[in-house]
Amino acid sequence: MNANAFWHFLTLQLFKERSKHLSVIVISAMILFLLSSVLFISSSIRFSLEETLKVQPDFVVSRVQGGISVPTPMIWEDELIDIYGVSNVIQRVYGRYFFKAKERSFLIVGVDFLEEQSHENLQKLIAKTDIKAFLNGSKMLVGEGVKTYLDAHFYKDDYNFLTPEGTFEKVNIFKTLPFQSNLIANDMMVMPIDLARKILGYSEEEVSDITFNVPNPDEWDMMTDKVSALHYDLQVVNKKDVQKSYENLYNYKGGLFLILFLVVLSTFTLILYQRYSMVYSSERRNIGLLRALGWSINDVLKFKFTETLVIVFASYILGVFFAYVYVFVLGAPLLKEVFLGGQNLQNTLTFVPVLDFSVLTSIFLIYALPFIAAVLIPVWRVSVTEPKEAML
Amino acid sequence: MIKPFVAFAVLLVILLFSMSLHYGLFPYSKATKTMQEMTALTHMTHLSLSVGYDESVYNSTYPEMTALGRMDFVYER
Amino acid sequence: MKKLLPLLVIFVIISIIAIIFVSMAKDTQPITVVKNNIQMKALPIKVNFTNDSYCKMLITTKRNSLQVVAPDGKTWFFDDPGCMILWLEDKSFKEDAKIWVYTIDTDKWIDAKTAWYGVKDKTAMQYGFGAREHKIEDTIDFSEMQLRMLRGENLANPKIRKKLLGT
Amino acid sequence: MNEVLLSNQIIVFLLSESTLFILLLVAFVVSLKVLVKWDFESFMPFQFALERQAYLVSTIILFVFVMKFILVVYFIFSIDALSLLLPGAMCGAGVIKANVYGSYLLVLKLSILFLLTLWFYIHYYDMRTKNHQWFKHKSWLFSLIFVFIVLELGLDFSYFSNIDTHLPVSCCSALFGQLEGANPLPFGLSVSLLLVLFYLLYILVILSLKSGYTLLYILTNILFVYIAYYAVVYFFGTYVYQLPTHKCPFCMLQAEYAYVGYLLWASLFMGTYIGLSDAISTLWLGKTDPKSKNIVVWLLSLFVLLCTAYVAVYYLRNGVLL
Repeated sequence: MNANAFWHFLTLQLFKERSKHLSVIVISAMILFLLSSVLFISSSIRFSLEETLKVQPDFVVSRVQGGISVPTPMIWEDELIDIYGVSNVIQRVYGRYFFKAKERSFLIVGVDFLEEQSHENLQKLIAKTDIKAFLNGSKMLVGEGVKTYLDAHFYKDDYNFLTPEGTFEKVNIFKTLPFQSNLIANDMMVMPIDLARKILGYSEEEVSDITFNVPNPDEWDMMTDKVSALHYDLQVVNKKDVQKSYENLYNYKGGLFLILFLVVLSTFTLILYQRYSMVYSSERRNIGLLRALGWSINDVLKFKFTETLVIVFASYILGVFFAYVYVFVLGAPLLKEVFLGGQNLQNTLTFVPVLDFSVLTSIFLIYALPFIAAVLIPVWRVSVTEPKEAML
Repeated sequence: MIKPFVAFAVLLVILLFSMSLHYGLFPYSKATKTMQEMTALTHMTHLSLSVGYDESVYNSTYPEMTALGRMDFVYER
Repeated sequence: MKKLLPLLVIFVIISIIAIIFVSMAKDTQPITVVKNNIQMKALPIKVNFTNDSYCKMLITTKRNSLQVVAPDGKTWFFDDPGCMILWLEDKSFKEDAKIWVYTIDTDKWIDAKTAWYGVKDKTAMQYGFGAREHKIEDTIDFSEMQLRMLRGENLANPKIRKKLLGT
Repeated sequence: MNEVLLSNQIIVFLLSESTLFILLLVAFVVSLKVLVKWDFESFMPFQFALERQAYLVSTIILFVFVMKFILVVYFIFSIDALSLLLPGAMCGAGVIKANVYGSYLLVLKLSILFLLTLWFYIHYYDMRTKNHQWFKHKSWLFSLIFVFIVLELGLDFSYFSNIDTHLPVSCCSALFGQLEGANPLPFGLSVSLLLVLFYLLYILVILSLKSGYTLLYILTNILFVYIAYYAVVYFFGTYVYQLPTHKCPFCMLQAEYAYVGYLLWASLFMGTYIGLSDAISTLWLGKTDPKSKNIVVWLLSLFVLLCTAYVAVYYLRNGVLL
């Protein structure tokens, strides 16, 4: 048969019967929208984290007692520096500070601004910062979420921290961190390391943990072994473990969703099967006519199959498009809380768009395959209609 | 192909095109660089989960029970 | 061209067969397992030409190497008592196997189950169990060594290493 | 619950495999019935009903045929993504070897693809005869495929549910450098002889294809795939990675190497599938398709050229070989 005539007839038929197909397309697009949104969010967060992990220190060393991290003595830093192959040994001081009255919390991160490297990093992060002004007096940088929250609670320019000793520490808000970093810095307060120690109640000789780099990845296993032999209560974690736990976290979220989604999907498949059986049985007469006109069974099969494919692709594009707009343009209101939580500070972030082979194929497979599988048997049943049906 | 279908197909192509346009024009380097600089400054990749931290690690009512809203089985806690 | 084609095909086939046969003739693979050792004796070991069956490494020294002989005469070789224990754990002939170990104090093959093992020796895979014929201070017997190996209480665990060696 | 089973790709993959299986089960039951009662000479209404049902079987298999190809690529992609979760794994190689089922599963998948291609060929010829001359052939072949697919589904589930994410697996360098001091190549070949054999076999494949020695061609092509696998892993791969010690058939599937592995392996396997299917249908049905032969020559030449190009480009750029 002429390809042009075939398509002409196919599309004519599609539009003539559009009311039959429209509901299927709408429902499919809705299901696809939900599915794609979830997968888009999780792959976007995963992508962003992988990018930032690239610059994260390779190893973190901390003292662990009873499974809980406790303040790590600073002397360990010197022991680490002495190990051959270790570079960039850096102490970290951080912890959560609770805004008790309203049950919200912030993450306080201390940075050693006396270091040359920190200056450069800060300069890069916030252009046109006067570092001298920042270091002069107690000042901090806050994430967007923190800023919004403090503004709403009458702390426009500064915040009074209550230290564990019972003294008040007034810290000025210097600047807000750029919004692109909201995924990781929304609830952060960045301040000089000594100030952070005071507020979090660390003594001069204590840090939260110590990080270091090992430039040669082949030495990582050996280094883990060597460092963990330094002290009995020392725990060493490397970047791969972190990467793995992030991967697990998002697999867990996405996986649970998908498993629940299977219920929806199987219902959808059953409905499709029923619906198409019904729709096609009303079409028997038409098909019988076509057969009487000389169409072979193969022609009819091809015709019906192409019709299904058009519907599958149309709803696929529609569903994915709306999900894309919802997640990457609108920032996935409501749904993002499944992934990021919504009990603490409001996070208004833009997701970095990620459309890779894996996500798009996953969406296609989980939707199109059951769809076509459900429609196959009804399609066949109507295609083998005898020409004599046309006479009935 | 009949005209309404062509129109529909063109619409779909436009949707795809606008999607890829947004995808292509998104300032990736700006977004990732900011996050990388943030990490370089604080030496940590900390996902800003908005969880009630009081209950995230320990269930405050029954300490033996793990919390329901536990999201941070990440190493930092 | 038409006439040349069959000749060409035959020529190529012959060269392929020749290459395969020449290579097969001089095939020299290291020993991994020896069969038909029915008497369950300790076999002479070819150093640098025998692979450990667990860690797949070449056995570079006779000292502290082992042989496991199954009742059907199959013999496997190991470079460290630790490797042997880990390998043997899921085998069906675990109880009936005859195990030979080359001692580091008397330099001969003895039954591994009667040997005494040091806990902080230098061994091929750094598990630290060196086999001795005579009992000296701080040595443990076979079953204790087996237990410690399976529990992971050996020098490969950094915390245990710190406890025993101080580093 | 096993972390692997929560991975999105694995869920999607297992779901797709199961859906296809249900379809195939329907097809298999129908096909058995048709096969037993089939009598083309009969003019009973029952025979016409059977002929109609045969359409269902072939439609389902054609659908499965297309999907299986997509799924194998997806499978390999997911395996690669899993390497993040397993300690020690750098690429798919470690994940495949994470338990005993992995390698069998991969080989089984590749064989199923071959059988499906063969089925497609027979179906193609069968549809062009008036009396469905080869209907029984293709039905028996389908029964065989179905047995394989049952096995595959079982292996799919046992493979993914038995991956222990806490047990360290070997990374590819340990797997393919295996056995210190031992020669990993078949027949005790050295790398230079392996290469000579590789190119000779390629020439023989082309010659036997052109001159129509079908049986010789089948044997040569099977041997060629076998040798080509080793040649890529132990020689050409090192040029893809530009590192003499990196020997792995899986790492080249990753983004760092521009996914060249997919092109490389696809051209080799597709070429072989098409070639062998055509050759077998020549021997079995006496039907041959001259177009397929050209496609085979193109695909295999693409494979050999691509391999050679990596070495050549490296040599031109650096002036030395690895």
